[in-house]
Amino acid sequence: MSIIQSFPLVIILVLLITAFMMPLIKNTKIIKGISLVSMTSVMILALINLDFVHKNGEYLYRIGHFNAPYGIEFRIGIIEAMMGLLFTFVALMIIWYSIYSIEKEIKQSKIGLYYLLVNILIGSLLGVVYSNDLFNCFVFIEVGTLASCGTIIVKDKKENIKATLKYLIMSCLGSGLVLMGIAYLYSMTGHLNINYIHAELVKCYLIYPNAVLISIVLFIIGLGVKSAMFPLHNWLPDAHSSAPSSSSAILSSLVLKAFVLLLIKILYGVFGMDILNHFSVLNIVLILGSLGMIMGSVFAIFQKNIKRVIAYSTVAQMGYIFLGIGLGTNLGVSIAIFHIIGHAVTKSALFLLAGAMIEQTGHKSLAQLKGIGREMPLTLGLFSIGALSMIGIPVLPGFISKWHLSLASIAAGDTILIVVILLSSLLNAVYYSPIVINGFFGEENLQGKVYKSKSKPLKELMPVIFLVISMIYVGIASRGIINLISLGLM
Amino acid sequence: MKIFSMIMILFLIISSVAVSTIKNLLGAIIVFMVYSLMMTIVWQQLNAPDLAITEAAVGAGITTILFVLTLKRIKGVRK
Amino acid sequence: MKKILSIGITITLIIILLLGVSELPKFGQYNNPANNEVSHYYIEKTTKDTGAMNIVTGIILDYRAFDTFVESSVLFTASIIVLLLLKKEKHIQGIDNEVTIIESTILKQVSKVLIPCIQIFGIYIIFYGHLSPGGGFAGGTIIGTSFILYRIIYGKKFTDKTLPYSKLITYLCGAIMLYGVLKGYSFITGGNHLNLPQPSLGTPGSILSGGFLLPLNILVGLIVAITIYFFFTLFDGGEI
Amino acid sequence: MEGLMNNYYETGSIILFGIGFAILLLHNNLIKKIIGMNIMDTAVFLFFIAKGYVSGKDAPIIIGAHKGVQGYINPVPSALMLTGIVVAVSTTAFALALTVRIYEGYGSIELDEIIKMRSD
Repeated sequence: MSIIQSFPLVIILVLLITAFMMPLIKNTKIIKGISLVSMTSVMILALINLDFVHKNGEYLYRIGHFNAPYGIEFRIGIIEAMMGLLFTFVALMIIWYSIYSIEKEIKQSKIGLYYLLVNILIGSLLGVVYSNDLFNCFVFIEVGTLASCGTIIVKDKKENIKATLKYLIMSCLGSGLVLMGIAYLYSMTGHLNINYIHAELVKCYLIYPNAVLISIVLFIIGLGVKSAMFPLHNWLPDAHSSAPSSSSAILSSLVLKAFVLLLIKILYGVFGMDILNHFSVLNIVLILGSLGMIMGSVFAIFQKNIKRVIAYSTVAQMGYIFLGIGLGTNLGVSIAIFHIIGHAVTKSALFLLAGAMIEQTGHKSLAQLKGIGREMPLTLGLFSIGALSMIGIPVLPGFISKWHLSLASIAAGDTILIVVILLSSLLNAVYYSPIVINGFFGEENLQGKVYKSKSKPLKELMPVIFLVISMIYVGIASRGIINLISLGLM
Repeated sequence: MKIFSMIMILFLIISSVAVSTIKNLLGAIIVFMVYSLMMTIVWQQLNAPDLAITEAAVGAGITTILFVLTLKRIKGVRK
Repeated sequence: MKKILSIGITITLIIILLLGVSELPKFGQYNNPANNEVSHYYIEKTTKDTGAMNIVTGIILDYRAFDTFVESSVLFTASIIVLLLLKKEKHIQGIDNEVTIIESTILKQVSKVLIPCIQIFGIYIIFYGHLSPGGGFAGGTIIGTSFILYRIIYGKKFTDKTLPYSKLITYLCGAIMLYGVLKGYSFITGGNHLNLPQPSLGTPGSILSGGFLLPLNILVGLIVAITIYFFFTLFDGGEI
Repeated sequence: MEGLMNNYYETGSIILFGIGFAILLLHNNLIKKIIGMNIMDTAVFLFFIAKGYVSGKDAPIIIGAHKGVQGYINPVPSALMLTGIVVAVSTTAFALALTVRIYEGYGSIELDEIIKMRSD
């Protein structure tokens, strides 16, 4: 038993206990320092853990003194370890960015509580990713939901409260459905541990065909609400666009992803391919995913507020992930997970940059942000790299996931999906390119704008630059990452 | 036992429908409290005393207090 | 129109879910899949493993203690968010806008007897949590309720002095941190199979038994009581 | 139909779940919505607890001598739902606090009116 095996648990404990410490400290600078230090140390732990898992293969880690079906356990495979690193890295960058700019969006007295909520949120998301026990996942989901609502509400404007209420109600609906699904599974198998449920379910799913099908659908809808699956996404644009920009970055790049990972874990870990094929429910996910890809982009075209455009783009990008899950092949799921990584890095950078633009100019609407390229050249430059990845330019991660998704859909025999993917890329280009083009070019846009007059200091943009660099790295190293993921899925 | 449980379940269903139909908010809250208390009895019937105690204290007690306070706050603003 | 739609949706949902229920194993049978080796293990071994006579307490504070730890952080998060939403800055001194003060000698005298009784009952439920029904959550709620009664009867000014906000939040954070540290120690030693010293289980059935169970129950009780009191004060005016 | 009569507790809890779902989804009043959420949660708890019940057995508390494995009901659902109740009350408190703030901001707790209002 190596001590490295306990690092996932240590990560969660460190995040939660530092969060509990924060209300006792009055000075906001110290709180920011604690938040940064805890997140950095946690990232290092996640990195060591990933290295360990890569060398020694996946393992189960029991929490407490009792083995699996009696106690709770974590299952740390390559994917989980990778996600641990991704989540902590992105969260660290976002916290680093927010340290300079959070005062402009949140009242001084609430900053301490904001960092507390962020720490709890990241801890709970990692709990959802690591845990191998369904009920434990549910409790972590609830903490995550409350904390993510909290990160929206700190801004304390009327529209935030409205958006949060919508989000909270939809989330509670989702949690209720998930809990009902767990209840069905428990009454059929008598277990809560994912491996044990799977072993029992394979034996008995023919005895309770309807109940199994209903529980699958309950999980898909319940987690679909939380991860903005297409027709259930209507809470997302309000919530993500009204939140402070560092919160929107966390919400859209990490929170949704944790729930999708849980859905993958439930579909492929609890039920397994045999049961899914027997009921052919994956088609629901596939159809909803492709609808989301197109409709999310279509909605995004008509938006006038830059943060709403990015928020609707999230709906479209979640569609890609659901498409990958819905294909039901090993390659499809690997690409879905790869897309989770690529999108997390890209979208957090985009939200932070949009936040920087809004902060410096005071304008939110696209019309007023024309010509921003002269005032904030570096910011818009970074933004356009992210936008290019979303549209799908080779080497960047967006292109790679689209390319492999097309390959996977050919392999699965659904060639029509290629049309959907192409159409969605085209629509992505329709709404991202005007932002970039109007920002950089066009004589009338640039009039009266002073070069670099509003640009942010370089040190405040450093975290975003790191995010963009890591995005390009994800694109370049895509082959290795995808191989690693499919190794982990085996 | 079976008949008694069924009557209790029927009561639960009726009170939940009543919550939905009653126009008066305070009335709905009181009916919900009654619902919680009946749920407590059902759980005691099902031999889950821990849960019954907690539900009586939390579900029927604290939740109702919070609802009533919220209602008071809302009426207070209107005045 | 909307009414018809709502009734339609409800009925469809109920029918779909009932289709699943009709297949599930019969209610109350001994050989249902839910009553498998896991539940048998708990029933057989809880007293030996954890020292608790109440099996449910043994499960929530030892076998599945991680759930309970996360659950306390749910409660903590909720109280922080409610604090964030409803806390108001203190009013300027001299302006007394208190409306809910009750000036009644009978009430005060009765409450002098009643409040300690409620608190003793709550403490009993917490301390006997591993032996009889109850435990930290129920007992903490009862103690929290006694604080609420105290505040209703003696008014805001008085309770602000005896139960000030800064003291309460210190206790809350301290309790939940101590909980995390105690349980984290037990999780990590258990998970890594380290043979570090563990508290002794004592004789099952006595109050001072069950290792961490009693201190954990007290901490949970403290957390719940303070959270409940916070909820009340914040909803009732928002000034702590 | 016979399956439903055998599982009358589960059937009842499913009906409650449906009613709670409808109240949560389709009522306009926020307080009613929150009550609906609570009803939905308690219905799921009832479902769980009913799954743990074994007729004729005792509550899972050892009083006096241990009665053996067959003497007690399944303690797992009780333990899980204890967690569930606390989660539910936390969510309720949060939602109610939001309701108070909504009322202070918009002067109404009817969701359709609030959505119609321009936010700024």
